[in-house]
Amino acid sequence: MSVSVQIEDFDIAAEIEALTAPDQDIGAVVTFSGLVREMTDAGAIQTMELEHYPGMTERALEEIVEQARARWPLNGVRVIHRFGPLAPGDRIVLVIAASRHREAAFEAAAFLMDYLKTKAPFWKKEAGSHGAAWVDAREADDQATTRWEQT
Amino acid sequence: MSVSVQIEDFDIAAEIEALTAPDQDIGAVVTFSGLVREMTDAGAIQTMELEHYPGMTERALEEIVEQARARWPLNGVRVIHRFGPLAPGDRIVLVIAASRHREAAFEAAAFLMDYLKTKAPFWKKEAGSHGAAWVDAREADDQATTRWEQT
Amino acid sequence: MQILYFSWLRERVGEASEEIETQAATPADLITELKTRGGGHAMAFDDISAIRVAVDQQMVELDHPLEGAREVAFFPPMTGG
Amino acid sequence: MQILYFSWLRERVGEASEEIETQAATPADLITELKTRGGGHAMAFDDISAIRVAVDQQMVELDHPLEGAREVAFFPPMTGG
Repeated sequence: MSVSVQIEDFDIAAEIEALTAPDQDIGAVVTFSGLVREMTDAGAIQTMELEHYPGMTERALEEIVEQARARWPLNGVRVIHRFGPLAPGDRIVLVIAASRHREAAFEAAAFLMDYLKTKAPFWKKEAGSHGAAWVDAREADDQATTRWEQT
Repeated sequence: MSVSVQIEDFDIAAEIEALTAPDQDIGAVVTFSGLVREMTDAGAIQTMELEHYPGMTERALEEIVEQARARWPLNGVRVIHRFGPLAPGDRIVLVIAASRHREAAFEAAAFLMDYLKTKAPFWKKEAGSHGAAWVDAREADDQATTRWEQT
Repeated sequence: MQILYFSWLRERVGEASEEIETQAATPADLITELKTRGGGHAMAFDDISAIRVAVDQQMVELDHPLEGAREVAFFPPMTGG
Repeated sequence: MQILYFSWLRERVGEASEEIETQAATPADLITELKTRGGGHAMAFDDISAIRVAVDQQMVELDHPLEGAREVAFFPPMTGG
């Protein structure tokens, strides 16, 4: 149950607690949460619609988690990604990496986010007074993924 | 109020909420929480006592936060460090970095932890059935601090 | 073969999925075939460099063999996270 | 001048702080002077490489001038976080 794809919001504190409570050997917990930003290059948005590819999404996320587990000594990993309609300030994604020491937890969390950005089948459509448009993929995200392939 | 040094536990979700609620321009929130590990090189511990240098601690943490703010475009930063008696599983430290994009949030949070480890006047004493001993500083922590001085 | 479309490909094609009979050997061949169909297919597949493809829910290149494939999905680069 | 001790330096010296009159020019000089005092001072300052010093709550080197200093703290390398 390390991966969830859901419409509902999530509770960061409860997720950390569930991951860390059973294991007294965890010394470091890193979380990343992604939020919907109000201002985009095109202007202020009112809503964001997150589309995904049911089935492949879960599979892709589980694969990314397996890769992180193979690279770092992790005591726990959790990935939650929402889909459906969202508004500015809403939580989109949560990644948690728990390890004995902070280096592994930080690196694994950053890796999970970089891979998730370019390998998990989600697409964002933003809508505001200026109209609605699909979000373009960021060049920076491709580069962020590539750096893990070189090291 | 970005730095607190306290005996009391903290509520990660409430801290994230307080930092992010007023600002719709935050897209990325990275948290680090440090926990007391039960198993150490010397054996299982029952308690950890965290001593600090009142006055200098707050000043050192505020200086570290200022350095992070100067290096990355941060919408919010929060550092909480506990002192006093702790037990395995207890939270020790919380660092939160919030920014528009994830790169700045991840790097700032890692920087804050690296600097805090070697520049904030805290000392840990662990006690278990094998006796009590002050924790030795890790060589790896010095190296982790140094890497930020080279870049 | 089940064909799926996501994001603006779905909007341009005008449907989220369609069931087709095809002998296409690769996704590239399949695209050539799909472009001859009516609706928004031609417009959807206009810029091939903007299109990613998954065969049976695994990302592949456009020249990947389609033999035995049951589900082929077309979509733009992902923007999750 | 207020002298503070933390961690095992505090335990070895046997007290957390002491008020002293001194003409020491640097923390290194001050250590030499403190080692001549009774109690655990000599043992506390035995290995100088393990000792860090802060003057008026700022980390400094052992040869930093003490002129005008009101508070000098001695402690081992920090282990917080």
